[in-house]
Amino acid sequence: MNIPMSEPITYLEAIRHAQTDCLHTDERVFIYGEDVEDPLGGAFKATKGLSTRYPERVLNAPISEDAIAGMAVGAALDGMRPIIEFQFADFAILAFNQLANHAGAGAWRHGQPCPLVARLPVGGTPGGGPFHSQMVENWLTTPPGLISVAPATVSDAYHMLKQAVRCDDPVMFYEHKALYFHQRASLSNAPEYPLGRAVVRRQGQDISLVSYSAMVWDALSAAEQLARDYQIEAEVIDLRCLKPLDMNTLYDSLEHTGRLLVCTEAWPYAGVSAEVIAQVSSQAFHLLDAPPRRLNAKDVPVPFHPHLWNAYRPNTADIVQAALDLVRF
Amino acid sequence: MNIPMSEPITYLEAIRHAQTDCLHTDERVFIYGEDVEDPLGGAFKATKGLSTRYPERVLNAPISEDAIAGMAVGAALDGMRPIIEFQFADFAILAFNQLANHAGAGAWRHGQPCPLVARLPVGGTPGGGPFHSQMVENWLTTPPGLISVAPATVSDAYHMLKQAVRCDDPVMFYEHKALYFHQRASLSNAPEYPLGRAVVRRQGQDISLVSYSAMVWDALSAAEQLARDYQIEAEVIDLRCLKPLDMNTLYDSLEHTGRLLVCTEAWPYAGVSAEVIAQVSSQAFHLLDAPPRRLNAKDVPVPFHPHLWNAYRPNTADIVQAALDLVRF
Amino acid sequence: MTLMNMSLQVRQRHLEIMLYARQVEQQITTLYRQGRISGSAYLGRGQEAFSAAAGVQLQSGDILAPLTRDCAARIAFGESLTEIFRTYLGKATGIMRGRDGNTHRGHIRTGILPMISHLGGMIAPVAGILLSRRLQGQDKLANGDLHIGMASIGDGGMSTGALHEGLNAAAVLHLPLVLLVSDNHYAYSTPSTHNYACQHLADRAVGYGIQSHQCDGNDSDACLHTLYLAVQAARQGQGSQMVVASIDRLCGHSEHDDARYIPPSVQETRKDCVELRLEQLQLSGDFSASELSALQQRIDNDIQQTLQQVSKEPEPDAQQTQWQALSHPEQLWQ
Amino acid sequence: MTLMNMSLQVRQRHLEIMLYARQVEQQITTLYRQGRISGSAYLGRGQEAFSAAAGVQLQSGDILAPLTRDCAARIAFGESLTEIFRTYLGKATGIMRGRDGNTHRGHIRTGILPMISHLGGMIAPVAGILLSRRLQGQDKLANGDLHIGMASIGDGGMSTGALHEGLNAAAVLHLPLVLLVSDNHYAYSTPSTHNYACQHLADRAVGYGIQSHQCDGNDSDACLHTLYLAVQAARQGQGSQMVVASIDRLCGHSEHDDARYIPPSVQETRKDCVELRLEQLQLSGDFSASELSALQQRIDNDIQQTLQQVSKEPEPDAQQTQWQALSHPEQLWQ
Ligand SMILES: Cc1ncc(C[n+]2csc(CCOP(=O)(O)OP(=O)(O)O)c2C)c(N)n1
Ligand SMILES: Cc1ncc(C[n+]2csc(CCOP(=O)(O)OP(=O)(O)O)c2C)c(N)n1
Ligand SMILES: [Mg+2]
Ligand SMILES: [Mg+2]
Repeated sequence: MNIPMSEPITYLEAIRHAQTDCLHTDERVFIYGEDVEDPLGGAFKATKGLSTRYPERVLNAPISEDAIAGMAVGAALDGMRPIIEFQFADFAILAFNQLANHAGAGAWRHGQPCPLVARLPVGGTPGGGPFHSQMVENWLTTPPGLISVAPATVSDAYHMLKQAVRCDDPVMFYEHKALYFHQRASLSNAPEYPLGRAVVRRQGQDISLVSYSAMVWDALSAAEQLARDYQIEAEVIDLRCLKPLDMNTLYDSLEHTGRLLVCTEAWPYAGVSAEVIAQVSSQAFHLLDAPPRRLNAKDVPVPFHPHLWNAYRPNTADIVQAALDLVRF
Repeated sequence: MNIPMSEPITYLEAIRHAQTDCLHTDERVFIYGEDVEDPLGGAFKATKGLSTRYPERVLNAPISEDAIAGMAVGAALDGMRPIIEFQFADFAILAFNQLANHAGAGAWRHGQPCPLVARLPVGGTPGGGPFHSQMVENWLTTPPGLISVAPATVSDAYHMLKQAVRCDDPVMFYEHKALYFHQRASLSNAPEYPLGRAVVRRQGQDISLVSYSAMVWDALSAAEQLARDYQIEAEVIDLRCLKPLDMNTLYDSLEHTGRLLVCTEAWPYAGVSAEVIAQVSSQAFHLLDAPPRRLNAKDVPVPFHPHLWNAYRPNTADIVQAALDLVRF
Repeated sequence: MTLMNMSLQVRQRHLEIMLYARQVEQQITTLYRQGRISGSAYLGRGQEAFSAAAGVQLQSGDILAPLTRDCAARIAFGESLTEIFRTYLGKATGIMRGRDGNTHRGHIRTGILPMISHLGGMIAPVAGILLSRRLQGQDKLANGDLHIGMASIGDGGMSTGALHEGLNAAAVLHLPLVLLVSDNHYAYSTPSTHNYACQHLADRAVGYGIQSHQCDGNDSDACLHTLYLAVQAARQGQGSQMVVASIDRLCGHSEHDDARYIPPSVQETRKDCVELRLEQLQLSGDFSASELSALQQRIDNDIQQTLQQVSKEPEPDAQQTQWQALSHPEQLWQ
Repeated sequence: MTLMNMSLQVRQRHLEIMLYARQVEQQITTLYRQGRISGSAYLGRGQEAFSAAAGVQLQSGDILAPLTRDCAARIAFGESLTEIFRTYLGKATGIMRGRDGNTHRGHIRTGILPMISHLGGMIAPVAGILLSRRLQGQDKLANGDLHIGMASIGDGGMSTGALHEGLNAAAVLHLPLVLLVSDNHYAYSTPSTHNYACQHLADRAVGYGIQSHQCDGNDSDACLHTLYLAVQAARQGQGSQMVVASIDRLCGHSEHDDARYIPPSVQETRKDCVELRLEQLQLSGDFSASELSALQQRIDNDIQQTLQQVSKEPEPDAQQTQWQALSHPEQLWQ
C-alpha cells in the first residue's frame, strides 16, 4: 500500500494502485485475465508488478472470455473476490452469457450474491478501429443484476474500483482507454463518494450537461467555452454509476436548469442516454423547459481513420452547439 | 406454395408457411439450426416437413450458437439467404458477437451486405423460467447494422418473415412463443405493409398505446376496457419494426392524443421503450401533453412460478391503470 | 476399490439411488401429466446407473454441477426429496423460492450448483470454485486427497464453445474437475452424427491434455468402477478427467416429447440400466425379490409422504416478493 | 507433388512471396515509427515460410481468412501491395475506405475475408461460405477437385469457444476447410502452457474427427510439402484438415511491444525462416546471391513505387461519409 498519495498519478496507475490495495488487504481478491501476469502485466500494464508480488493471485487466462467470466462466477460464489480483466471491452461480448445469466441473474434467482468485478477497457482512440474501441454499457446494462460504473477521474478510478471489489454484487467497471495516460492527478484529498452517486463536476444555472467516462471532460470544456463565449453557465454532471442511476442528483440539477443534454461516446439506440432521458421525461417532465436531448456516437461501427473517428464521436464543439440550441429553445 | 389462404392458421403455421414459400421460390434460401430437420422439425415444429421437401437446404446444426450465426454470415456474404433458428432466443446471447460484429458491422465496414434472418423465439409463458423466456431486443438493437422486427399478428408473421428474407440487411426476427398456438387468422386479404412501418391497430383520440409483439394484444384489450369502462379512446400502435423505428407514425398519433404509453415485456433499463420515449421527448416534445410513460417487465430474471410470472409482466390491468393515470394527468 | 472388491454396500447404495431416482421421476411424470408442474419436465431415465455411480463418489465439500438428467447423482450427493418436489412445484419454501424451477435447483452451500440452461455454461464456474478452494487452501480432504468438482454434459453440449473454454481452462490449471459426458447419442432429436464427427467423444480428452475414461452406461459395475478410477485420479492430483458413458435415453427429450425421431430399430436395442442391474443382483443372490419390493415400497412411501407434505406448503406471493435483482443495493450508498 | 519433385518454380515463388512479405512489413514498421499509421501494426516476421506455403496452394475461387500475421499468404493469394498500403494508411481508395485498417482488409469478391478481431470468429464464416458453395453447386474446380477455405489461428486462439464451434461444425458437414494453426508458443505475452495443456495442438484433430498435419515452420520445404498434402486431402473430399506449424515469432506481439517477456534463452534459439531458406537455396545452387539482390531490389522498387502512389491518394472525408450502417435502408419501405 505504498501509494505515493501526494504525487500525481495517471488514471491507469490509479487502477493499478486500487488493485494492489485490494490484493494487499483482502486475501479473497485475485486477478484473472489474458496476459495479466508479469513481465507484461496486462496489455495496458494495469496489473504490472502485481503477479510478482502476489504470484498465486494474479493469473494468466487462456483466450477464453466466456470461461474467464465463468471461472470468476464460480470463485465469487465460493467466497472469493475475483477481478477479471478483459483485454479490450469489445471482447466481453463473448462473456455476455456468463455475466448476464450467471453473475447478474444469480442473486435474485438463487439468493447468493456474486461479487465479481469485470474490468472493461472501453472507448476509442484514433486508429483503434471497430473492435478495439467499443463502448459496451448499452448492452451490459440491459440484463438485471449487474451494476455498471464508469469513472472519469483518477480519483474515481481508484476509489470506485476498491468500492466495486467490496461490493457484494457484480460490478462492470468501464475504464476509458483515452484516460489511461492522459488523466493525471494526485490521490491526496481525492474525495471518495458512494459508488452509486452522480457528482456535479461544475455548477451552473442554465443547462445540465450529463455524461460519464471520458465524455465528462468534453462536457467540462464545452461548459467553459459556453461560459467564456456565451455567458451560459452549464452544470456538468458525471453519472459515475450507470446502473442503477442516481436520478435525484439529476432532478436537483434540473430544478434550476430545466434543460437536459446527455452526451455519450456510445451508440445512440436504446442506450444509457436513452434511459436517462426516458426516466427524466416520465418522472420529472415538469422540470423540463425544453426537450431533453442527447448526443451520441454515430450508429455505425467505430471507424479506423482519425478523420472519421473525429466525426464519429461527439466533441466539445458538438456539445457547445447542442447546448446553445437547447438554451435558445 | 400450397398454403390454404382462406383457412385460419396459427402464428406458428404462418412462420412455417413463410419459410416454405421462401425455400420454394428462392434457391438461395436455406435453414440452419438445432433440431430443425424432420421428423422433429424444430423444438416448436416451425420447420416441420421442410427438410423432407428440401433435404439439402434444411440442416441440423450442432449446439453451437456462435457457429450457427457465423456460418450464416459466411453463406450470406457468399450470396445465400440463410434463415437461422435459435431454439430459444435466450441462447442467441452466445451468438451476439457474430450477429453484432460480423453481420451488423459488415455492410458499413467493408461494403458487403449480409442478408441473414435470425429467427428468435422470445417471450415468456408460465413456467418458462429465467432462460427460456427472455426478450432479447434490448441488447440486439444496440449494435449498428441489425434490423429488428417483432410481428404480433399471423399476417405479419407470414409477410414480415418473407420480407426479412428478401431484405439485403440482417434481420432479427422476434417471434413470441405465447402467440405460436394462440393467434389464429386466415391469410386471405391479410394486409402486407412495408417491413419498416408501424401500424395503427386501433384508432383513438385520447392516448397512444405503443407496443409490439405479444404485448400488442394486451394493449388492444386494455383499449377496449378503457373505451367500455371509462369512455377513453386509446390509439394502439404496433411498432412491428423496432430498429429502425417508424417515428412518423407515432408522431401522427401523438398529434391528436398528446399522451404516450409504451408497453413491453422486456426489462426496462435502456431498452426499446426507453428509445421510443427518448426519441419522442427530444424530437416531438411539443406534442406531449403529459409525461411519456412506459410499462415494462420487472428488472429481475424471468420468474418460473406462474404467480410471479403474472406479476412480472405488465398485463391489461396495468395498462389500463397507467393509461388512466396519464389521461387524468 | 476395484471391480473385484467393490463392496456390496456400495453396490446396494448405488441400486437404492437408482431406484429412488427412477421412482421420483415417475412421480414427476405423474405430476406433469396432472398439470401440477409448470413448464417442462426432463427426466434421467436410462442415465441412472452412470449418474448414481458418479454421485456415490462425492464427498462432503465436493461440488456437483448436474444437468437435467442427473436426478440420481443429486440424490446420491444428498439432495432431499423435499427439495426436489418443492422446486418442481415452485414452492416458496424451496431453495429456488419459485423463482426458478424443475432441474435448476441448487445452492452452493449444498455443493450442488443451480444450473443455467445454456449448455456448457456450468463448466467454468465449477473450475472457478476449484480454483477458489485452492487459493483459500481449502482444497483438501482430511486424508490429503483433493476435493473434486463434477460437471455434467451431454453429447450435444460437447459442441458448445463454453464447454471448450471451461474444460481447457480447468485443464491448464490442472484442477480436479471430473467431466461426466453422458453420450445418449441424441441431442434432443439430433443424432450424434450431426453433433460431432469423431469416433468417440473420449477422443477429445487428449486435445485438452487430460485423462479419459469410458464405460457402458447400462453396466452398473462398469460405471462404478470407471468413476471410482476417474475420481481417484482427480483426487490424487492428476488433473481434470473426462468420463464418457454410452447411455440409452429411455424417455423423450422432455415429457412433452414422444421421441418419434428415434427409429424403431434403435429403440428396440435399448436396454434399461435399472432393470439390468436388478436382474444381475438377483441372479447373483445379492438382492432378493422381496428385498427389492420392500425397498421400492419404502421409497414409494418416502415419496408419497414428502409430496403430501410439500403440497401443503405455500407458493410464492408476488406481493411480498422483492423485485430487486441486486442482493445489496444499499451498498451503493455507503 | 511430393518433396522430391516439388518444382523449383514453386519453391522460387514461395521464396519470392516470403521476401515480399518481409520487405513489405519492414516498410510497415518504418511507416509506423514515422507515425504515419494510426493504431497498431502487427507483423508476421517468422511466420512467412508457413504462411506463404499455405498461400501458394490457393486457387482462384478458394477462400482465405487470414489473421494478423498472414501477410505472406495474402500476397500469395493475390493481394496487391496497393491494397496493403491503402488499408494501413486508411486511404479512402482502399477496400476498407478508412473504415477499418491494418490487417482487417479484405473482401469476399477477392476471396480474402476481412477479419474481425475476435479470435476464432472467422472459422464459422469460412465454413458457411464452403457450405454455400456446396448448396449452389459451385464447390468444384474444373478438374473436379473441391474449392477449399483456409482459416488461420494461433496457439492462443485455439482456446476460444468460437474456434471449437466453428471447426466442429465444419467437421460435421465434412467441409473442405483447412485450419492453419501457427503455434508460435506465445499468445501475446502468454506462454502456451497457460493456453493449453495438451502435448501438441495437433492432438486436437482426432477429437474433431479430422486429419492433422504438422510441420516445422522454419523449414520451407516441410511447410510446402505438408500444406500440399493437407490441401490435396481437402480438395479430394477428405473433409476438414488441421495443419499445425511450430513458428518462431521474430517480433513483438505488435510494433509497440518489445516482447521482453520472452526469456533470452528462448530468444536465442529462434531461427529466421527467411534466412534459413535463403541459405539453403544458395547452398543448393538454386538461387545465387546476385539473383537474390536483384529480386530484393525489384521488390523494394515495387514497394517504393506503390507507396509513393498510394501516399498521394485521398483520405476519407467525414462530411461525405454515409453514416448509415444498413446497406439498403430503403428496402424497409418497399
Ligand atoms: C447453448 C444451448 N443451446 C440450446 C439449448 C437448448 N437445448 C436444451 S437441451 C438440448 C439438447 C441437449 O442434448 P445433449 O447435450 O446431448 O443432452 P441430452 O438432452 O441428450 O441429455 C438443447 C439443444 C440449450 N439448453 N443451450
Ligand atoms: C476473443 C479475443 N480475445 C482477446 C483478443 C486480444 N488479442 C489479440 S491477439 C491476442 C493473442 C493471440 O495469440 P495467438 O492466437 O497465439 O496469435 P499470435 O499473436 O501469437 O500470432 C489477444 C489475446 C482477441 N483478439 N480476441
Ligand atoms: Mg444427448
Ligand atoms: Mg501465438
